[in-house]
Amino acid sequence: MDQQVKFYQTGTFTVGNRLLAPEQRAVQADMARTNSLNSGHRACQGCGEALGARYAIDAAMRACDNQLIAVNATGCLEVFSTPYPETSWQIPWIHSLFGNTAAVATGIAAAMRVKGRKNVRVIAQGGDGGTTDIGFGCLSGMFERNDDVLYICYDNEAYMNTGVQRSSATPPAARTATTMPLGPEPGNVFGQGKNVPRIAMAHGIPYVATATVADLRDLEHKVTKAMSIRGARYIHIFVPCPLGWGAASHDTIKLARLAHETGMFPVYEAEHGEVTGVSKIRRRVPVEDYLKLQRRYAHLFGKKPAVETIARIQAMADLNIRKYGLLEEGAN
Amino acid sequence: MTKPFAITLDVGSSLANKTGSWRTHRPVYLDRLPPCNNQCPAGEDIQGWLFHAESGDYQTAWRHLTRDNPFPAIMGRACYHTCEGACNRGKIDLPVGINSVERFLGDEALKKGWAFEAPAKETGKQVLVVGAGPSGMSAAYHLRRLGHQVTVAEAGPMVGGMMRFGIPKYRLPREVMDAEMKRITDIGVKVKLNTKVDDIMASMKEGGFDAAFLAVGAHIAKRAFIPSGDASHVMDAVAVLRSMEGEDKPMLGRRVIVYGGGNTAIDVARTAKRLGAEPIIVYRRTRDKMPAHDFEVEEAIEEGVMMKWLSTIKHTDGGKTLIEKMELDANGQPQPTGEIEELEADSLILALGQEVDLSLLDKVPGLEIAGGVVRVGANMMTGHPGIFAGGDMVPAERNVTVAIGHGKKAARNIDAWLRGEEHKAAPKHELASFEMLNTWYYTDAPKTVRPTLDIIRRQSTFDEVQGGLDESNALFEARRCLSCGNCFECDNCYGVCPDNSVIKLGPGKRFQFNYDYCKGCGICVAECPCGAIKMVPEEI
Amino acid sequence: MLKQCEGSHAVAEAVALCRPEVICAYPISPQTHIVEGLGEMVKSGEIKNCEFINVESEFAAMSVAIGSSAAGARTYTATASQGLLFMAEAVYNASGLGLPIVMTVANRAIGAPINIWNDHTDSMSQRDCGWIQIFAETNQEALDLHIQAFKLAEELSLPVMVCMDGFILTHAYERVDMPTQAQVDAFLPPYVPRQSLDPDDPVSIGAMVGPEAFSEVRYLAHAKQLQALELIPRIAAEYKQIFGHEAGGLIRPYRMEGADTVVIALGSVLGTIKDTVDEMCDDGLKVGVLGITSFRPFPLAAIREAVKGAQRIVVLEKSLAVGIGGIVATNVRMATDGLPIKVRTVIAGLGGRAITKASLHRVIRQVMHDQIEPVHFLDLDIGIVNRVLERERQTRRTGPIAENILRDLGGVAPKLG
Amino acid sequence: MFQVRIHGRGGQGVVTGAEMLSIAAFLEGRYAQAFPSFGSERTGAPVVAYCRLDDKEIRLREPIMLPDALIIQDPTLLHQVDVLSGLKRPEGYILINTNKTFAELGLDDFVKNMHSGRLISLPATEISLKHVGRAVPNVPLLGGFAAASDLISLASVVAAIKDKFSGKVAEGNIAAATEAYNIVKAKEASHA
Repeated sequence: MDQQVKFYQTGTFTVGNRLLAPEQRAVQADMARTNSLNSGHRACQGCGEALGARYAIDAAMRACDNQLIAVNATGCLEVFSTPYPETSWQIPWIHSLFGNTAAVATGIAAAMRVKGRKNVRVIAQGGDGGTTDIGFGCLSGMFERNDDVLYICYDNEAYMNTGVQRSSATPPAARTATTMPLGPEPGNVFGQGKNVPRIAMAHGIPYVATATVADLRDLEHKVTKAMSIRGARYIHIFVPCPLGWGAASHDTIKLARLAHETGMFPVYEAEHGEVTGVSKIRRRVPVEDYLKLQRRYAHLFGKKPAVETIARIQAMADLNIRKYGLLEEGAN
Repeated sequence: MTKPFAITLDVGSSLANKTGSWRTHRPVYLDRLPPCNNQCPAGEDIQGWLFHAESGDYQTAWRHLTRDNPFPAIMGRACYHTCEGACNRGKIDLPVGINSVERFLGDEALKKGWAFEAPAKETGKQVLVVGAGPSGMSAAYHLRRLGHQVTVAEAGPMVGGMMRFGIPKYRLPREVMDAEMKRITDIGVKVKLNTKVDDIMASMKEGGFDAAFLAVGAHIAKRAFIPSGDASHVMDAVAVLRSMEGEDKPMLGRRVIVYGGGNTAIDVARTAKRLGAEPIIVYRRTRDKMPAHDFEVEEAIEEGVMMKWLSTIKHTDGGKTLIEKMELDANGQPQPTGEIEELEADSLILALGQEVDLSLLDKVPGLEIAGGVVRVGANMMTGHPGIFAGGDMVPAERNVTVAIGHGKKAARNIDAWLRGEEHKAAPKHELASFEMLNTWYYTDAPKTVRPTLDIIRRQSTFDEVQGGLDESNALFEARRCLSCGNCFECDNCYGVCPDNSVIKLGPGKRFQFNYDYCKGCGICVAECPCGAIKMVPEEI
Repeated sequence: MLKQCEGSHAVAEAVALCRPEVICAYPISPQTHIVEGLGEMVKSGEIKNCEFINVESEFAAMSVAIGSSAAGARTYTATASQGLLFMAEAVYNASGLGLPIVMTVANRAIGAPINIWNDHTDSMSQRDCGWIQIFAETNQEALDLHIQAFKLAEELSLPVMVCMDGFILTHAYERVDMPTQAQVDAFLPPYVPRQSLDPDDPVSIGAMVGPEAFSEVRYLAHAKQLQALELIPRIAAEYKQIFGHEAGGLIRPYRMEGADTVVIALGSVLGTIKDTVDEMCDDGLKVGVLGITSFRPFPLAAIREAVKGAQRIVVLEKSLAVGIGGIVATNVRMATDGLPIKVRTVIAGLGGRAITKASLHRVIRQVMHDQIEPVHFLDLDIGIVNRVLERERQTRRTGPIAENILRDLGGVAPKLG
Repeated sequence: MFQVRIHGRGGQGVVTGAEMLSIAAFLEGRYAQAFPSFGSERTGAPVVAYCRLDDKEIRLREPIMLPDALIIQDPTLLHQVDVLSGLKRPEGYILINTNKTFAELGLDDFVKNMHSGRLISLPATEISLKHVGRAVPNVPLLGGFAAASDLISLASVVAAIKDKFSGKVAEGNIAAATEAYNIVKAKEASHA
């Protein structure tokens, strides 16, 4: 059924699908979805992180019958979701510090174990700064001990909460407040940055996956799968930031889609350190289509385009496409 | 649990924070006009009935379709489906096979014997329809469903009008046509065959009709003067095609010249081929100038019909016909070259177009007749109150679909006129152009190719050339529809809103915005696959 | 039950008797033996229903503790010195969230230069972090204070730091009276959290608080510590009832009646001071000792009451507020505000420098004769200091101070006394 | 109060020796306090440990500067560290792990007016190698101290050993302690 519908149906890639059996429909299509991150939060218009968080947590809630506790790193998500005296969370939620999210989650999981509440599951979540930089030590420790925690990184490629400074997830050439488009190599330099999903895989943990807010069904599938596994799990979700990237608020999902379809952000999953599946590119596009929509790359275009830099970025995308086999057989 | 002050908060309390106040633009749901609907001369809601077909609910689809057009089985064969040319899907892979799905629905209805509902209540008004062709019967159908008493006066011995005389069997099997006509008479439309109306005023008076719709077909072949000897064997296309309906088939001989470039010329040539002759079409212009539809020309050539472009007939007699070659001048007009060539031919068939017999209007005052057609107003009414006209009789392209459209439009106006009102057509929605869609969400699925009979069978028999779709590929075809401009409840807006400010109302009820929290980011608009949402500025 | 054992071992056993549910461990001297002991007991099953987690840093240790405590588990960890500083951010967070974590700080100096020996610089650096800080004088008291700490922490929903001198207590073998499980169970009820993370009753913990309420939140933290001033003596009294001996409380006066000079100190050095004071009293001098057990909250009223008859106070402290002098002394001055009492600060025992009776005799007598400056450094080798200062006056590139001093001292052989 | 200072090198069980002494004293109902000269000792580095014995609670926390007894587990330290500093003379005790005499060690000047019965040289390493199989002279020296000082009984030393060790190691150490004890007692008898 699923396959047939996937092949036939108008809007196969949409959130809902009236021709699917209810149990086959997306969590986000459900009228009774939990809205774990509820309305009234202070996220910017078109916030990809707000979207990614609700997608992920709602899916996790369904997967564990709402027996979920979430830990949040300092950052946009924490600040916009809990502006005193209100909170947008509908689940037990705690914010401790910027760099200790994974460890706090470990503690909660341990407490649930001693209290004999094995059905209660723990999710840790943070931005790219809280995950790939300041929280990296605790993250690695949690992985290494294979603690029963699902860690979700919402990657918007810079420190947005503090005003768009570079993080180890900021891509080359991107403008941030600390990588200005000046000098011989404008924007963030090439040859830096940290591939945390791969590092997570190197820990040999049961499950690692990447996803974007542009492919909801894929994202929900991965969260659900992660929730079905015990031990340390990591999902790295690509969430565009209209403010930090200088993009239109309505382009959030489009940008995530383009990041995947250009090859800039490979979407895959891995078990015990080995890649077990990749999301193929449906309509391959050149990186310009992606870069042009973002003012953080504006310096690459303008009067005389930085052809070489764009070519280097294209080369990175092409490498991903080769390395992960992102193209269907016979696709160009 | 007594919670520590400030550090601990009650869940979901941010609902107190109405972020809708941030908004400068608000999203609104709307229905846009799908290009197919916009294109359809019969005014069908194509996207509308495809929506039901997608879920396999064929009867609802058929009922939705027949609100506008009672002849899906005929349309699925005789319509030139310009809707498919307009279809947005054509910009992705291939247009949706609207025509074939329509035919599937039509055939399904005939197979299952689905019938129209009789009118809820009778108005007691009497309407006379002249001509039982597509336009007349369409009008009759709509008028009847509106509760009026309808009488159709048909000069010929059978219903169908030009469809029967103009469209060969191999394109429109007669049993199909008869069945769809019968469905109309079944709901109480009276048809009087062999009843020629010579004086409409008189006929109305004596029948006590409150209004009339005139839909006389163009049965009279145009003649052109061609010098010919006594032994010449010249016929006109309409006569040839009409005689196909009777017992005795026309005597054409082996070599047949067909003179003309319209669909009728093609039809008659292909008919001749099936009668065992070797037809050659002579046309004074080039192929691309031919009025006939290209796919018909293609099929004709496939079947072995020969073509002679840029040629006129100078003289014909006893098996010999003289052809003068033409050439195009600077402004593309064909000019004689004086170069003469001789063709062997047993007969010459003239297919130079047809005219309508307007004699029934002679005594009607206040009409405006020009170029062999009657001028009508936007409401299809002639200069004479209560007398409406459509189809071949009025200035418009002459084809079945246009005629059927006229019937529907006239019926609505007659109904209003009978109530002493003026029919106001609902304002047209803005067009759902391709740019308004987000087609990433649709899977790739090329159009199913309808099985075409192999060439040999086509040449020798009058079996239907175009086959139909079976249930599975009809469903497939229907599901290729992009639902341009009309919500198909894909839940995208409900899912992609970062502020949960879209309320899902449930199956069939679509969605509504919660403007208390909508910040106006516009993601729902950008990610709506079918362009059924737009942003409008907030008034401040 | 009486037994002769190492201080660390005594503390580990006491913690085990408190039925901890989550223990986070990261090695750093001189705290290590405590968590080693606990780890062994968890593995052997001696401690039931407990998660022992080997974390990757002190920062993680306190963070795991925050998580488990927030989820309603009785949580313990231990650290020292650099470790305490490394977890500092989480230390403040734990108290801010009102999580009743109990942590041993095996007091040790802070580098650079790196120094593993005892002083109070580490816990003093966290005096304003919102935790309750209590100091143990002996291994017996260290043991007792841990049992009291869990009760105190859980009644107030505040974390408690039990400070014991590194090596001097942690590594010392001496007699302790180890209570029975029954006694501890009678004293310490199961933990009922004031708030916890629970899907059955979801809350958001740790939300951002703006100017509109932050002062109130901070004041409440202060108010809780003031509540502790009443609770601590109550708990000590209850403890004596069940366990039969004195332990805890706010302050510990010794031979204070009629004393015109009072020596104030925290931790194990009180023993040496008491011996010294006994000898001085035998010589007819009017000297008393006041031990401070509860440094946070600081018992202003109790101290004021205890010293009001004295003429001078010597605050002997094992930490230095660089650029001003004493930390405890500054606090004591607040307690004696307005009283005609001279307060002198004696900085002693930094980085493990032995505090000897001889030196104490000398310095206390000097104080009694007003012969020393307000901030005095016990047994300071002023010659070395002057050499360094002189060297720096002469040349720009003097090289590292610590190494120069060692060179001046001639070798790194262990110095006795 | 009786104060013992033990000198040795990392790995020779200096600290353990002091602890066992304190346990032995505890078992005899006394108060005892054992503690190392705290440091990040490594094998081979000079190490000092202390043990105080008393009949009332011991509050004093200063290092032992005026010991009543010195136990020197490694004679080579005599030339490196000021091991003899502060020893109470003439009444103090010295136990050295050696086959040499005090004279041969060049100590006769230092010990000249001390009680000869309190100057014990003992081949502790040999004894430990013999019974334990490792060069851990701490236990034999403890046995020797028990014999020389009569502050603690051999039985208490044995009990202390059992508190610290078990199985073969315990047995070996008990044998070593006992042999050392007997050697010293024998010497005493010969002097008397």
